[in-house]
Amino acid sequence: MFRTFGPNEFWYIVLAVQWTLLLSAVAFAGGALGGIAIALGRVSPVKPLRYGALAFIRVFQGTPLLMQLFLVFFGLNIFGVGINPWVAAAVALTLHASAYLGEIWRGCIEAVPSGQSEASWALGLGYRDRMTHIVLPQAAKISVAPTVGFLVQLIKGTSLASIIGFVELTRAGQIINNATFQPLTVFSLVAALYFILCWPLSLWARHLEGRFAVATAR
Amino acid sequence: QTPSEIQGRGTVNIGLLVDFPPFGILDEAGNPDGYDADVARLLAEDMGVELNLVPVTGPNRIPYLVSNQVDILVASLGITPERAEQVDFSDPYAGIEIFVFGDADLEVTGPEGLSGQNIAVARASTQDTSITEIAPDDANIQRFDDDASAVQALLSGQTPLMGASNVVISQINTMAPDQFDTKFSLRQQSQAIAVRPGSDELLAYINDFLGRVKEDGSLNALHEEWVGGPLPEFVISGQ
Amino acid sequence: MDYQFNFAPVINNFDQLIYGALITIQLSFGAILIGTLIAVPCAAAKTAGIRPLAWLVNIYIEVIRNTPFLVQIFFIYFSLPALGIRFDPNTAALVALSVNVGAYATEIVRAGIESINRGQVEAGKALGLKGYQIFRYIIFKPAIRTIYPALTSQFIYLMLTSSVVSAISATDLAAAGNNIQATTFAAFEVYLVITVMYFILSLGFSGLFSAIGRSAFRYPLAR
Amino acid sequence: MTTNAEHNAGNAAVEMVGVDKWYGSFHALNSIDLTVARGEKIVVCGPSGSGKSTLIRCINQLEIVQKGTITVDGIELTAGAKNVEAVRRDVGMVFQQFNLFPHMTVLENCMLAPRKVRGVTREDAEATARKYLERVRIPEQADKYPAQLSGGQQQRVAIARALCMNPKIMLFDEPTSALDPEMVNEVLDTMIDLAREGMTMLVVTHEMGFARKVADRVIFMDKGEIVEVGEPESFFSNPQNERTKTFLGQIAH
Amino acid sequence: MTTNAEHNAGNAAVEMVGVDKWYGSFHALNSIDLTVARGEKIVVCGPSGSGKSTLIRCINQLEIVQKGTITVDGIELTAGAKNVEAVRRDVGMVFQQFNLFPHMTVLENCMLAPRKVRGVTREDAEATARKYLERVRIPEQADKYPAQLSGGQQQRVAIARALCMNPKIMLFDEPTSALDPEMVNEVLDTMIDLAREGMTMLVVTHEMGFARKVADRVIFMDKGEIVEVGEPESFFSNPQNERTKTFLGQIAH
Ligand SMILES: Nc1ncnc2c1ncn2[C@@H]1O[C@H](COP(=O)(O)OP(=O)(O)OP(=O)(O)O)[C@@H](O)[C@H]1O
Ligand SMILES: Nc1ncnc2c1ncn2[C@@H]1O[C@H](COP(=O)(O)OP(=O)(O)OP(=O)(O)O)[C@@H](O)[C@H]1O
Ligand SMILES: [Mg+2]
Ligand SMILES: [Mg+2]
Repeated sequence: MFRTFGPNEFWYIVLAVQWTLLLSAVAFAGGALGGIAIALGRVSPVKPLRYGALAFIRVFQGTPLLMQLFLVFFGLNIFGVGINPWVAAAVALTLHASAYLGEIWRGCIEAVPSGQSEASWALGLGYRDRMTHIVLPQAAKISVAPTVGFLVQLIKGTSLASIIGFVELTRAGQIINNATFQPLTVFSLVAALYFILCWPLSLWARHLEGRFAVATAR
Repeated sequence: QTPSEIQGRGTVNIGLLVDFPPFGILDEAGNPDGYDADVARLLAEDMGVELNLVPVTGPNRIPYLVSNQVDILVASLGITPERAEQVDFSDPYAGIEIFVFGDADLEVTGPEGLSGQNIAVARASTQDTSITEIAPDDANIQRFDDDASAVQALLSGQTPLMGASNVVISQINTMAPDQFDTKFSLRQQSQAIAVRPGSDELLAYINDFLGRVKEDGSLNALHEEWVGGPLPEFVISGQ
Repeated sequence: MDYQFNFAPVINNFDQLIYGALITIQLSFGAILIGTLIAVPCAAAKTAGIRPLAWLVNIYIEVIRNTPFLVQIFFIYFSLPALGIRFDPNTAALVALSVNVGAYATEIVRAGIESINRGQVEAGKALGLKGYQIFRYIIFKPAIRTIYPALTSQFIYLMLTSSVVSAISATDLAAAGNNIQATTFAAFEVYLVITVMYFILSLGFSGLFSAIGRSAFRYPLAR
Repeated sequence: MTTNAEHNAGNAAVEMVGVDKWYGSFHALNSIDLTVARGEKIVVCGPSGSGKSTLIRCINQLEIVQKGTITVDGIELTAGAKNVEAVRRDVGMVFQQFNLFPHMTVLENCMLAPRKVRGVTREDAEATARKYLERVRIPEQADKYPAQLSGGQQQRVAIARALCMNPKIMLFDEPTSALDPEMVNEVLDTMIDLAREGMTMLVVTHEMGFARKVADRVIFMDKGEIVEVGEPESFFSNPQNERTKTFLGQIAH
Repeated sequence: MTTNAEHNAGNAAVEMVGVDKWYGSFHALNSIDLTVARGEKIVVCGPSGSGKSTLIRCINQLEIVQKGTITVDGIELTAGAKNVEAVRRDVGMVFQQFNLFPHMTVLENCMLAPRKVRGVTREDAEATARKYLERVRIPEQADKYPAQLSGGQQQRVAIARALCMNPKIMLFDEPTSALDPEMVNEVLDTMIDLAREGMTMLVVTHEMGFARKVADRVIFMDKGEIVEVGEPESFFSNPQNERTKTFLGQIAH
């Protein structure tokens, strides 16, 4: 049953990147929707919304992603959805991403000068118009760099889905390692693949940050 | 759950491990394979339904079953009283004997020899429970998420000993001949197919199926193919 | 929802959870300490622009920050023995956590150093202080103060990350939970309690850090 | 020229009665009474922190007062949120920092509120916007972004943007003090034009030349109170209050 | 009073010969020759960007020059790192932005360098620090933190801190220009005291009153060059150079 590490094993690991990417994409899409809701809640004039959003952030930033994965994984069962690593990983990562993106985007919304909101009020614009036409477009610009930065964290976070049995990059590495017993090769390859995914994003985020700093310095 | 229900649906969902060679593995194309997979195929064929193999892991296989994600587990599940409270077991379809296994130059002949040693086991496996029972207080049992990690710990020299089945042992011996040897036997473990509690009709069907395939030698053929030997006597006679 | 909650297994094994939590605390504080000891000189080397050193520090930071912790810890525990480097699980966990937090903290501390007004350095030079004295007596404390919030949230994040080390059989809080879960099958209940325990730990950490911050940085800031 | 006594509430553009405003424990406005007639131009001056901005920001409820009543164009402001929106539609405001929307062109800046608040069609909004950009003498800048304009041009866009809502009253909070000296006059000229056309205006400014030229009344504030009110002639040449005298002495240099 | 010609290198506190300094391609100091006698007080003035700060920062090597020699108290600066440290110990500097260490009390600010650089004991360092805090007339502030002091008090601490190293020469770079007007005099008075005691001083300042009172010579710089040097009397009343004239005209308002 033992195999040596050959091209098949190599490609098995490399192709698992697609699952890491897919999971990251799903989590990011879900996190973006959740994050915008959380961010708007945090800056909402309605007190219960503010506190609700704050509590959400506190809980999800105050507990390990791994535990969130386990809880969702085994908790889905209780709500009769059944245990499915795909659903569990997607839900847990979405909640996780919502909390972090929500907090990041709240900062960006608050970074839009208050004069912009005042001008909108003075023109008689309501909450919706002020947010959609004035505040959010400007916050979006500021948010690109930290959002890309968070994407790196999210991609790395998907590795934890391996612990609940989801076969993505890390899990693929484990499976091959269990069959070949060449951990140095296997985990070097896995680490290298993550690095190839994440590093360009990190560089891009830093580049955007620098450009933004220049733009605001003027 | 009854056989007719499953037959009405036309598909049976069977959970199995994919990281437990040679019982459950992934073939080169990444599909489940191994002894368990072949037994599952045999069973599905017998029932006349489509087979849907669902990969599960050691820690989550029982939750999978009880939460209706799979109908049947053919997942190298060893029969234990604790598990019997959660699931209903069929007659044995496979069996392993588990040993303390490790570095050839280490002299260990019984539980007292574990004193002061690191022993790798898969968390909550039969090895884990039996070693935990017999090991002296100062033995250090290191629990990993799966068997493979424990083997890895032994091979990488992180622990000198591990709890392992005869199957795993024979594989390690082909990998690294003469480096390790068997220290002492812990217990014989029969593995059974599991269904949700109360699925008596289904269980009866499976037992009948097992009786037939044991009788006609097809189960033994699979065992020869995958594990490299005939079905152990305690499996054939075990009820 | 016909699920019967059963917290008895958790309550019966609570001593294991407490023991695991203590290991988590030890691992976290150990890693914070070692990570800081890594970060400060690395950040100093980077800001001082000492060429080959700054390069090495950069490689270290980029590799750690762009690979998952889980892969790092597998690498350290399973792969390093092939090179003759061998740690027991808890030590491996400590090493991995320290190396990990060291990389993040380096970037944070560097930002702190760079935030210090050049005038402070010049005043130190003008008084005849040497390079390392300027760093030690003039830059260090104000730099740490500016980045203290970022640094401490990184530390809390580290504590939460440490839940992954059970994968190499370290005996932290998550491992204690996994063990109880694996024998009692009360998975949801076990993880719920553990999650609450982690939450309490993170509240405790943040309370502790802000108390330390208050007593360490008593000097007033310019208006 | 009119004096305070002549204004009655009926045709008043703004009426403030017994208005008090606190920020926490800080008393920012202290029992303010003020009536502004339709078409009247008022200049507000006073030392920094005296409450000038607070005063005019209360008129369109950018600040909420704790005591007293404010009536704008016959609508009682303190009576509810509906009224606040109604009033904001009718009161234009120009800020010291312009507060143009940087991600929209000049034209889009001017068209946004009419379309979203008044529901005007795109064509009508554009026609109105172009008309007012003409009026502030920068029709050719319509498709530029704010960052591409000089400070004086930006402030004129801000004025045009407010005018596009057809306001009955215009508020100006130090509209020229963030401008380089050479641009101050182009903005003041625009405001003078506006005053000539009969717009009701409240202007916080220290441009005394402007005050002399267009103000019906000059209001001097200090420590949250209206200390002195007068017609510009007498206000500048013969201030009554000690604080006014010191202040005028300082800014006259 | 002395003139430039009378100073010879032997007893000079500072001697700069043919000093040139570039920032990249920007020529910040252009063949500067300057000799400062022991005990002499020099005031440096000139328009912004003319190189005043650069000039005095070269004296304690906060800026490194590309050409020429600088000798301070007989020590040739450009000859090596050891010399730089020796010189910095003997040259005190006071910055426009004070640059006090915010995390140390006033006393600790004053004690740091004597203890770490000169190896003085804690007790001696404290005694010296208290002596100089007395001298700059803020002994009672010893245990406060910089952020708790007014600008004038902070600058006096900065002077005391420099004095605690017993420097032979004091450099001041616009020591009063970051201060509120009411605090300027308290700092100037401290500097006048110091001048009376015979300290060698180079002061970049536009406080012409101070220059008249204490300067032996006033140096006017423009575009990196020393354009005019003179005794204060003649320098102010009868400047020779055109640029000096314009400049004095501007700051005299
Ligand atoms: N949001 C706020 N919170 C607390 N205090 C405030 C707030 N806004 C203004 N103040 C205080 O209220 C007082 C009046 O402020 P206001 O802005 O009306 O003064 P001003 O006359 O416009 O001064 P300036 O000429 O500087 O613009 C000031 O002392 C200010 O500090
Ligand atoms: N680090 C630097 N890099 C590049 N150019 C510099 C640097 N420091 C100073 N300069 C330039 O050198 C010239 C002289 O600077 P310096 O600070 O000596 O002028 P200054 O006379 O002190 O002016 P100010 O009155 O504004 O302080 C200026 O034009 C400045 O822009
Ligand atoms: Mg104001
Ligand atoms: Mg200067």
